[in-house]
Amino acid sequence: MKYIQGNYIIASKEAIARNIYSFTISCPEVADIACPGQFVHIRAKGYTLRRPISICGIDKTKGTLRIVFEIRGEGTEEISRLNKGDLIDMLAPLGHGFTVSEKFNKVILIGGGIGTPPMLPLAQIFGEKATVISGFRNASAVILQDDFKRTGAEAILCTDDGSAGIHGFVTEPLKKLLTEDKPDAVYACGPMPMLKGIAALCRESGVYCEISLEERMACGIGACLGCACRTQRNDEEYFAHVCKDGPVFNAEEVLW
Amino acid sequence: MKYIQGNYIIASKEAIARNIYSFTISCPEVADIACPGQFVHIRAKGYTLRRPISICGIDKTKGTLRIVFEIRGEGTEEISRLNKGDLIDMLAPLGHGFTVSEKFNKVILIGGGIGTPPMLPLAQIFGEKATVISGFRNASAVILQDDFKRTGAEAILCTDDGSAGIHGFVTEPLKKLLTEDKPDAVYACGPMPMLKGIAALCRESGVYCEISLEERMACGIGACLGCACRTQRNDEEYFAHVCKDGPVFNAEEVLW
Amino acid sequence: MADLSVNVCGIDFKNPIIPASGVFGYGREYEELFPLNKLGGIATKGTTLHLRTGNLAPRIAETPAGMLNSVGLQNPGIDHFISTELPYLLTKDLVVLANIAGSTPDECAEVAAKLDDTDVHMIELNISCPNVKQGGAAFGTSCDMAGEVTRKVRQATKKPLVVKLSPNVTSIVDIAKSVEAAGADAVSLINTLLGMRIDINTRRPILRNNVGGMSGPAVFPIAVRMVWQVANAVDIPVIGMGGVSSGRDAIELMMAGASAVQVGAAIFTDPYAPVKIVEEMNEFLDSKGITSVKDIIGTVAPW
Amino acid sequence: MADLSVNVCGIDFKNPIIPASGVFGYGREYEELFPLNKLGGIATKGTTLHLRTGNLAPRIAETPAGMLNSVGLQNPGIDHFISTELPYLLTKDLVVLANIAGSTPDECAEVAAKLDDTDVHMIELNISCPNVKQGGAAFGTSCDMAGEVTRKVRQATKKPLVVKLSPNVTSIVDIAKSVEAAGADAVSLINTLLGMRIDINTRRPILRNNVGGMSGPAVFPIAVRMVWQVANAVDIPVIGMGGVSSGRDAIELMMAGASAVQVGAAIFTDPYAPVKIVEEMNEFLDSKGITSVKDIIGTVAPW
Ligand SMILES: Cc1cc2nc3c(=O)[nH]c(=O)nc-3n(C[C@H](O)[C@H](O)[C@H](O)COP(=O)(O)OP(=O)(O)OC[C@H]3O[C@@H](n4cnc5c(N)ncnc54)[C@H](O)[C@@H]3O)c2cc1C
Ligand SMILES: Cc1cc2nc3c(=O)[nH]c(=O)nc-3n(C[C@H](O)[C@H](O)[C@H](O)COP(=O)(O)OP(=O)(O)OC[C@H]3O[C@@H](n4cnc5c(N)ncnc54)[C@H](O)[C@@H]3O)c2cc1C
Ligand SMILES: Cc1cc2nc3c(=O)[nH]c(=O)nc-3n(C[C@H](O)[C@H](O)[C@H](O)COP(=O)(O)O)c2cc1C
Ligand SMILES: Cc1cc2nc3c(=O)[nH]c(=O)nc-3n(C[C@H](O)[C@H](O)[C@H](O)COP(=O)(O)O)c2cc1C
Ligand code: FES
Ligand code: FES
Repeated sequence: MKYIQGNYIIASKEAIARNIYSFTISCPEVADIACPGQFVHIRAKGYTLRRPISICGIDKTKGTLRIVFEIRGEGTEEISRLNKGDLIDMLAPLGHGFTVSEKFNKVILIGGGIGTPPMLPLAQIFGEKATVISGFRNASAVILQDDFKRTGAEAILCTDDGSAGIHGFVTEPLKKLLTEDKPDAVYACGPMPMLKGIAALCRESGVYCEISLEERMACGIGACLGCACRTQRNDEEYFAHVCKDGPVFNAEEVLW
Repeated sequence: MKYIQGNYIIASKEAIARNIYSFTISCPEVADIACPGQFVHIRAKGYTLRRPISICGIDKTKGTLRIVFEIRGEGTEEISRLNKGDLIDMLAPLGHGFTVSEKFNKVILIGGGIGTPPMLPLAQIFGEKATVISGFRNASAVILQDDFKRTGAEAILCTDDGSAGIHGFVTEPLKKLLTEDKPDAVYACGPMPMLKGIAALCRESGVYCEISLEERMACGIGACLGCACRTQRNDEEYFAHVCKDGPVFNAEEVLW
Repeated sequence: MADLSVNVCGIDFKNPIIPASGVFGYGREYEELFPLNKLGGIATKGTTLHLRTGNLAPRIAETPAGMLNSVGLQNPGIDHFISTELPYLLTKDLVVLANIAGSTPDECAEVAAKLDDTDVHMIELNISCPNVKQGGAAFGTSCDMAGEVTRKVRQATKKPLVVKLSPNVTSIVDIAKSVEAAGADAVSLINTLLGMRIDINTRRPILRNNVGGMSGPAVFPIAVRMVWQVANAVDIPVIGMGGVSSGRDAIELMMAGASAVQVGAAIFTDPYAPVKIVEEMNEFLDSKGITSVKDIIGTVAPW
Repeated sequence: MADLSVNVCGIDFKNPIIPASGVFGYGREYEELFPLNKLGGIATKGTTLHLRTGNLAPRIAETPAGMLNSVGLQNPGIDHFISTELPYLLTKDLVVLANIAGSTPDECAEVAAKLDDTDVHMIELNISCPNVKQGGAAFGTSCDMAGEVTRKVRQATKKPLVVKLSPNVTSIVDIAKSVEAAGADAVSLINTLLGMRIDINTRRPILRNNVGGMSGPAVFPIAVRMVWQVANAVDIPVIGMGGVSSGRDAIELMMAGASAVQVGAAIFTDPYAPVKIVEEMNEFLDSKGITSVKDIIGTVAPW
């Protein structure tokens, strides 16, 4: 494991939906070692705790990372005030990312709402081998669909109210895919009930499933034991930590 | 008494010495009612308490106030980051200013260091009737001398180390003036030892003297009783408040 | 527009927001900015039997997200309050809580007795001022003393009696129970936490009194915890305060168990804070479809 | 370059800055960022006789200029510490304070006895953890219990014994005196203040444990006050902490009476905080021409 703290230049900033921003950050030394599923821990001026945000893009050639985040409270609002050219204070890359195997010939990536961004680096790796199912509240919350399509992956869009794509939850298309054309792995990030549903479906079908979890964090690197997550390994209950052992976990290990 | 809280546009900003800034603020409703010796109470983003800063210029026609302040700590540093066009949050005008009498034909205005700014509005009123004595640590801390000269007042400059103007304290030229050509009033603002010395000299010479005091403040308007100052009125000791009864006091009333 | 009215021991407040004692004087200074009738009530500056000059300056220091004060109960005495300040405030259409203090239980009782003949709505007995040598915190940090002074004041007045508690204690619940048993109609909390700052250049404490009372947003989590603990332990209403600076904070404190909320240091940052807090509370309630603020009191669901 | 070394009950520290227990694990994670030998010492994660899983999540909440935690002493147990973590740390050229805790005085003594056979430099006995049901704060809020647990641990070890005090008490001075009388070689303070936050949308406490310990800049003035009071009341050294986030804060706490300074929550904001604090202290001392940091300890001149 290796991570760095530094102040990096924001190379570009874009508002991609209401209250949702995309930053591209120039940080070659971080981009160099970052993997899909990891996150960055961002300092918001005036706040004691950093904010964890998933990595949504890694460009090792340009030396940039991309993050996409929603304003949820005061800290993300403060971060959203940063502009192109400003410095952003990050501790990164952090955590244990997704397991990417060359043997996987067909994978399903599932993102719910602001859980969608960490799926993009996976889509970039798997390309046509991936089917991306994204779910959002409604059409105005939809993000990243063009980005997913550009990777060559198939992109299935759902909204809770049917205002865009399929009317309903991401678990519906997933059920279909699991029966029709069993994938090698499912990767998911989003709200807990969604992840729980996905984990149950994968377990039933005997498909390997990795999920990315959220928890309130302090240190972000495994020192403070703040971000506990009940898991089991070898039949023993074990309090893992989302920042270090996760955020990505084998769905089978998580005690819900 | 009347004061207003509002967000006002900074019409101009200038660095006039190392760590010393001059702001001109567009606030017609405040300028309209402001008097020399009063102060404004400025909110610094991220800080609980406002910062009191003297009024250094009142332009009722243009509807502007001028303030000149030094970075002394975190709050003034934060305020110094504001730029032309930004909004500044002020509660103003506050306090009891200088007594200006048309009968006064000769007055002496004395400013020590960052106590010099509140003397400028008085110089503007008294013009040629005023002699301004300003004292600074050294040449690089000298401010506002051209402004004073433009008012028609005579400007005497002292520095502690002799690097500009007269070598020595403001009390030396004052002593001379008090004996040579007794003024009707002396007005002063600056560090406590200086004010104490001036008050003693004026008392000896029987010259009316007003001084502007500083104290740590919370409300700025006389409600919290935070900014106490021991004074006596009619031979009775009385805890006055710098923000409401002052900042300008009759030197005879202050119990040092 | 949600119904913001609350009732605390029989007294109706048009809304739950009350400037806290000591930050708002007797209301006159802030009246330059907004009409007092926008507020649910006012807790007046702590008043004693006789005039007090208070502590020497500096009395104010800043702290991270907060401040210290060591005013030391400067006030013109209860007779002046009754003759000059109270009649004026009583014309202003808001609940007047007369905050009182004293060096001995008897002195507190004497002040309360004087108020008993007036039209003041409530008495808030401060047994928790950290800035005076006698009385003050000494009353508020011992169950016996807290009970005794409450009992004496109780006997001196039929007015609704709110006892204001100190957070500088091992168990605020024990103190609350003891003043409840001694006849308090309500408790208010928290007063300030004892703190200190030093000027490292002069090596002098910033406050002339060396130590002072800490308040402001920094103390809010402690206020929430104490309000929650006390509200669950006593049967009388709790008036909450400590670090409230937004409508959301006020809602949080009410969910923790406060029937009304006082606002202190936030007023120094933004003099309109109490008025804005009322508006923000209303917005929150409307956005959630809650018709009366009374419906949120004490509704936190602990794990 | 000022002399930054200090000596606390016979142990030499190359500088006075020590990451506080619980924020720095056993040092490995932060070692990715800087060598541990830049620090004066390390206070290791509170360790108990047996492995503990700690409380359910969420364990962290943010507060104005601070935070709450309710980790609840998750740790791998003292045997793991002694076999795996301690030997590694002892190669790192810094003072190791083993922070220990237990549900009963005997359990604390047993942990201390195990450490007595190791090369650990000091034992920091935590009698003030607000996040566990047994022991913890219950020890630290009663003079008798604090004395008893200190006495038992004292008998179990010859190592320099630092007892860590709770700020959630009416008189921290009384507790400090009682652990001094029971044989503590030093006291460290403050642990966290008990606080609470509520999510007003869900009406649930943010922490799964409902309440948690508050730390960070918000508590700094309380730490300064308590360190000052305790340093003036006991003859043993005081290790200060609570909200320190800059070299100026560390200097202030030392002027108040601390012989060394621990840094907690500030590390979450800036992982380099302890290293920067050492540098800033040196700059301050140099700018004032003070040749040794020892010369500022307890030098505040009260009014
Ligand atoms: C590993 C990980 C990856 C994440 N990736 C993304 C992402 O790519 N895009 C995105 O928009 N959001 C992401 N989140 C959620 C994001 O961290 C929170 O929305 C954010 O911390 C909220 O901060 P705030 O200041 O807006 O809210 P506030 O409520 O003001 O925050 C208060 C405190 O609670 C914490 N907090 C609040 N909500 C959450 C949450 N859901 N998860 C963790 N901590 C929380 C904050 O970090 C802060 O410490 C991620 C969270 C984790 C743990
Ligand atoms: C009536 C009045 C008029 C003033 N006029 C001017 C002026 O025209 N130009 C100028 O540069 N300065 C002026 N000052 C001083 C100015 O208020 C302080 O320098 C400023 O408050 C320091 O804030 P800070 O954040 O830089 O320092 P910090 O030390 O970080 O401030 C901490 C706290 O202490 C208070 N404080 C610190 N020093 C002083 C002080 N000397 N007086 C009052 N409060 C203080 C701050 O307001 C704040 O509450 C005036 C003060 C008063 C009372
Ligand atoms: C300047 C100042 C003066 C105060 N004076 C009194 C007082 O006279 N009587 C009293 O009961 N509380 C007094 N308090 C305490 C407040 O009423 C309140 O309990 C405390 O400040 C916590 O609320 P806050 O964090 O909103 O400020 C005073 C507080 C401040 C800041
Ligand atoms: C996440 C976290 C975990 C902590 N765990 C412990 C612990 O195990 N043992 C202990 O004595 N103190 C523990 N503390 C308290 C700190 O050591 C310190 O006393 C307190 O945080 C005050 O310092 P600060 O304001 O610099 O954080 C913990 C604090 C935090 C924030
Ligand atoms: S946030 Fe500190 S261990 Fe995960
Ligand atoms: S600052 Fe409140 S009375 Fe002067």
